[in-house]
Amino acid sequence: MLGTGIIKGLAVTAKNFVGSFYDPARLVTVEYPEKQIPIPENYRNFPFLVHEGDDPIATLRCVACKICENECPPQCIYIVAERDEKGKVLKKPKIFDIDIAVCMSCQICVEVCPFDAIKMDQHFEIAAGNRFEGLLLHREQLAKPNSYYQKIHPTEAAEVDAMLTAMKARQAAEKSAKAKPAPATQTPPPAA
Amino acid sequence: MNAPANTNSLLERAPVMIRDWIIGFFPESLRWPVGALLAIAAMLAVFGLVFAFLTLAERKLLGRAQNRPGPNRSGLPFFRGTKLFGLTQPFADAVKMLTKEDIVPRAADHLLHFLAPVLVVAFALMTFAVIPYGRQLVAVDIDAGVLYFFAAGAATELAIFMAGWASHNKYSLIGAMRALAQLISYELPLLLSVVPVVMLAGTLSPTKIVEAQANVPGGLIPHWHVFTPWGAVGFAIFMVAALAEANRSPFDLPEGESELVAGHLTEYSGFKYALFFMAEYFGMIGLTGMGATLFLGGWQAPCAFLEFIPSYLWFGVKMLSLILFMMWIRATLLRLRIDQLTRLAWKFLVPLALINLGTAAFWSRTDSWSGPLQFVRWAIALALIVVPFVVIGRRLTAGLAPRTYRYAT
Amino acid sequence: MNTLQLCLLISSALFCIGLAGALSRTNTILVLLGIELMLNAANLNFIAFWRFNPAPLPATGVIFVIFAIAVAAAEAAVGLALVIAIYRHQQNIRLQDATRLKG
Amino acid sequence: MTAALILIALLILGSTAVAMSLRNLIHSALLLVLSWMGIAAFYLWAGAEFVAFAQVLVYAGAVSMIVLFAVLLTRRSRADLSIAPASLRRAVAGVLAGGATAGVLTLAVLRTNLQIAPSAAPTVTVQQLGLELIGPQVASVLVVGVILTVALLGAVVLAASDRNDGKEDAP
Amino acid sequence: MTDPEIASPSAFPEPSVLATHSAATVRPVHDEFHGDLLEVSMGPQHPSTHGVFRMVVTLDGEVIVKLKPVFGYLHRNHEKLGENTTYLGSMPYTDRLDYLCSMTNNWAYALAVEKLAGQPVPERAEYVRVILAEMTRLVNHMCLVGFLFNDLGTSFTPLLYAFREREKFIDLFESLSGSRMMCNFQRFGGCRANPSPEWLGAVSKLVDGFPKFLDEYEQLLTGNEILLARTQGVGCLSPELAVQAGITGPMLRASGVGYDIRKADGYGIYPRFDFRVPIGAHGDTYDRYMMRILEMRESVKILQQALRDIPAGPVMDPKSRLRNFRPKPGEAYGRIEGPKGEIGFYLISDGSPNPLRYRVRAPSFVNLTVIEDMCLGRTVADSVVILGSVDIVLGEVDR
Repeated sequence: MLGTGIIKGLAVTAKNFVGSFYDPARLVTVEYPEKQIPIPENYRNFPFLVHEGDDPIATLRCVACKICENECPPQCIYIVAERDEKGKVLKKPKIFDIDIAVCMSCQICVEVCPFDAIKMDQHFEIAAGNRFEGLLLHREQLAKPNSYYQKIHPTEAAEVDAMLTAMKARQAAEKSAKAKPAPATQTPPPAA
Repeated sequence: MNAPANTNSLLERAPVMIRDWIIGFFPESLRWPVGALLAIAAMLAVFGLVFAFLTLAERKLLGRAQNRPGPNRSGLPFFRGTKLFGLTQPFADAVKMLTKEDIVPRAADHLLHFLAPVLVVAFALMTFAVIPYGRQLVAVDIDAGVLYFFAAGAATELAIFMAGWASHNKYSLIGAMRALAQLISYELPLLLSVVPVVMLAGTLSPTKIVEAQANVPGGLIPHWHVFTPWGAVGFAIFMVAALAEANRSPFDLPEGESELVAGHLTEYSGFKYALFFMAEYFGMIGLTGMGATLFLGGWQAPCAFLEFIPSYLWFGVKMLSLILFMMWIRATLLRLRIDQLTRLAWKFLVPLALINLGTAAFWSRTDSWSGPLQFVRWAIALALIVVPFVVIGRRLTAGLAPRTYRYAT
Repeated sequence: MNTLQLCLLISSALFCIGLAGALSRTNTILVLLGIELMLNAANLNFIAFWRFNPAPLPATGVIFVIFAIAVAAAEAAVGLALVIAIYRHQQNIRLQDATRLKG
Repeated sequence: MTAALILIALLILGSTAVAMSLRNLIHSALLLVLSWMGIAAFYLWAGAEFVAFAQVLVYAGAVSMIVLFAVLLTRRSRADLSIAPASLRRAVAGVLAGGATAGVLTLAVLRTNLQIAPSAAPTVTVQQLGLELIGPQVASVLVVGVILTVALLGAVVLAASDRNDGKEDAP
Repeated sequence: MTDPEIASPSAFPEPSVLATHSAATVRPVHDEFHGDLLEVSMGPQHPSTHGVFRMVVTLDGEVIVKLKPVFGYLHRNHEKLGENTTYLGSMPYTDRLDYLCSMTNNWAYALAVEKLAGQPVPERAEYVRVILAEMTRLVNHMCLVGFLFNDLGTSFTPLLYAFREREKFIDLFESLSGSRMMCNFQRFGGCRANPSPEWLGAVSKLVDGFPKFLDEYEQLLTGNEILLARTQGVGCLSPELAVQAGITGPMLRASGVGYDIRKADGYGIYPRFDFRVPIGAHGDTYDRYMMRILEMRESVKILQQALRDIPAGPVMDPKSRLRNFRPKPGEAYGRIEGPKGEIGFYLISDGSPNPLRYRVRAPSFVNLTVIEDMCLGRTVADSVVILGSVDIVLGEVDR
């Protein structure tokens, strides 16, 4: 009969209206700045650089190999390696800029990095007043300690740390096994 | 009217007493205009506030029906962090609307573009004059009040047309054309649904119609028109037509957002837009107020022992519940198409209203039937309602049905 | 000059404006509106005479006007339908172009 | 009392005269609505409130809508709406005819000795009207009903768009 | 069944209005504000063109006599970008084609590259892909149905109910892939992350509760008389035209052609699952709406089977490589049944790290081509609804 469909629909909205007062499954919204939905561990938004020690710039894991710069699809990474006085390339970045206005959070830089030096951050309240300088992050802003990484991605960080310590132990073992003859040749770490 | 003793309680008389007190300060010759101005001022203040909080109520209700809290963040100026459940939202909206830039398209008809929002509010406000809000609260008690109401209501569409035409925008123009078609279609069922009430009450005066619905001493069911078979149908038709007259969902075609951007409102911004918005709510208030007056007993309390509550509160409760029902409908239903809208009016509501006229005639002729004949009376009246509803409804929805589907496996 | 005469003058003025409009304009819609105005002027007379009748009859004038309004509404509806028919036929609504009864 | 009448008269005559001389059809139509409202005000002034509301309902509510619809449906471009009199001769002739009629009518009105009643308007309630319509005037009510129905049907038949018709007539 | 079965043409009455509005009777358009025909440019800024799409409609009253779709406002050079980045670098860009269903886009692209490179995929990864694809189908269809109702004039209520449920799926995408919509999850030879048992359990719980939500959702409006009046018989698409125009997906099936790539190609591990493909009989908007609803119910079945049968193991082929990925010269076309239709990627490799030719067959774009045929003779209000029922995402149309 005409009207039954309409009445059924009205019943559903009434049910939802009442339900939104007591049923958390129905009232799912959260008032954002006061409350926040917990961020899942895998959440990613923009990359940051992991450093090991107290001095953020000196202890960066990054060796300025430029793999991420090459692989980055939107090409938002810009790296210049440090050089010593003689012009020899050092294994650390002098400039490491990420334009997060361009970055599309694809995580490819993280996946291709052989040194586990770049990881995805979870800090998303990064609105800036200036879209050029404000969103162009330099290595000072990008550098974050390993403890921070362990905090935001605990599972992943544990795996990475285990792998890195294993690798270091292996390197040390190889070094001692090879004995003194030649100064230790840098063994390239295995690809991730 | 059989007035029980407690009808003249202090609260009941309060508005009139305040008016008389203020008028008392003026010389005799000025009392009439001052009284009229007071009535106008009171109405503007009360309905202005009602409008403000209805917008909030609508947003809250829609929000809750859509599983979200609705506006709840606006607090007080200078008190950061106060929230007050968003109760100050209407005032924040008002400030926003007043300070927004008023944009008039260069090609627009400037005079009409300006006049349209003014007129639409004016006509909507004019309808308030004849609605009896309480036992003694009616601004103008005229003999042909119901007719006046519909005359003033009909004129609002003219203003909507002006808005659509003056904007020099194709969406606006289509919206205006739709508004006209909608008005012409729905004026008829609206009036026809009222005719039985006028017929049986024997008057066009809203106050007298309310008095005709006064409680019968000892009666259990309120003696309202809606509790008679013809009254129920008339009320249903009235509400559907009122939705169309007020341009509310599912009949919001003139401003049909998904098709016409905003219809006749497309080129309006700032305060002019706010005036249109206000007129829409005033239209709702007026139509539901008239609906309550005609069918729900106006300011009458449902039973005698509840009459200690002032009559204007009863009226407010009835009107608000009708408005909330309109909002509930808006939260649920989707929009009709223009041809379906007119078809619904001409092929469904008008025939039903005409048949309802016959039902009302039958009901009034058989007023003396009692005892077992009372059941016969109800049975015949219900048959007169249900059979046409089913038959015409089936014709209206011919060919429309949920379908079953086959599967390729 | 008494009030009744004033009313009659108003109505005759309205009638003549309507007449002048109907005669001078070529737009069919305006011509129709002029005729509507003349009808309205007649209604004004009815009400004026009813109002100032020395021996008032209860409702004659009013009833006459009600009928006149009903007929005027019918006239407007048919007239404007004719306008649309003319437009459909000759793609404009100039009165002097509507010279043929058929075709 | 008379002052109110003069105001109403100014409203009616002014809006009508301007409406009839305007070039923009939409403005004309809207001004005529104003004039009709003025006529309703006149009815109110004369104490015939039922007629006044009926006037507003029928003219401002219905006739104006039909007029506006007709205007919108019968134009090709926005420029079509500015309509000038066909020729100066025609305009002058029309105004002359109107003026002459006005003169004759004015003379007639002023020369006639019209008796008027005391100032109070005759009271007529809606109920009286209804009884009158159903009683003595029932035949006329029926006739008007038939006229309205026929007019409605006629209007529908006239205005109903026949698509095939359009195809045959297409040049 | 692998062959498209075409229903008898007699079941599809030609809309009579369409006949009367054939080109012969269309009157000429005079000027910008002509009396007879009104030309309205709906879009690119319009509430219901689903993005920056524009329809130039010519109206006779409210009836459409001509409709010209105009698009390209969101063109981002996707295909040329694909030819200038590495194979892997294109993967995040495919997220942004149809931004509601990045998982299926990823899969289609990964499938094409895997075909090109002969890369095998582990069993568990196939299951994960099916689970994610069907979840994406649910997400997409919920969005579509919600937006369709909005186009029909509801005040956001059905849309927000749909979004409430969709949000739960998107949260799961986020906890697996790190992003709610731009998942960038598939890799050549598997998936990026191995879903934990807890994650699979959460999916399972959500999927089991989904039919209940669908029931309530259908109760809200499916039987509504206004919906029936607004959608039944509106925007009919005949199966002949649908096949000729290359329409795919639910839109094609609504027209009565039972063609589904999951059945026709049997890509991935779809042949292992027991599911049915619903077929419409009228090809109108209501059928297109119901196709989505019924497909959601079938997707739930697939999901339940996949979640029951998923084996343990790695999700990435150990021999696959991320860097220096150079497939041998050749060409490949990978296609899957996306929620909107056949989403396909055509690649030509010349042995370099970048594809020589990269081409997307976007279902939204192809399905949009018949919009004028469906809208002619209908009203403006219908055109909006028909457009909504086609289910387009402008990111994919304009690429």
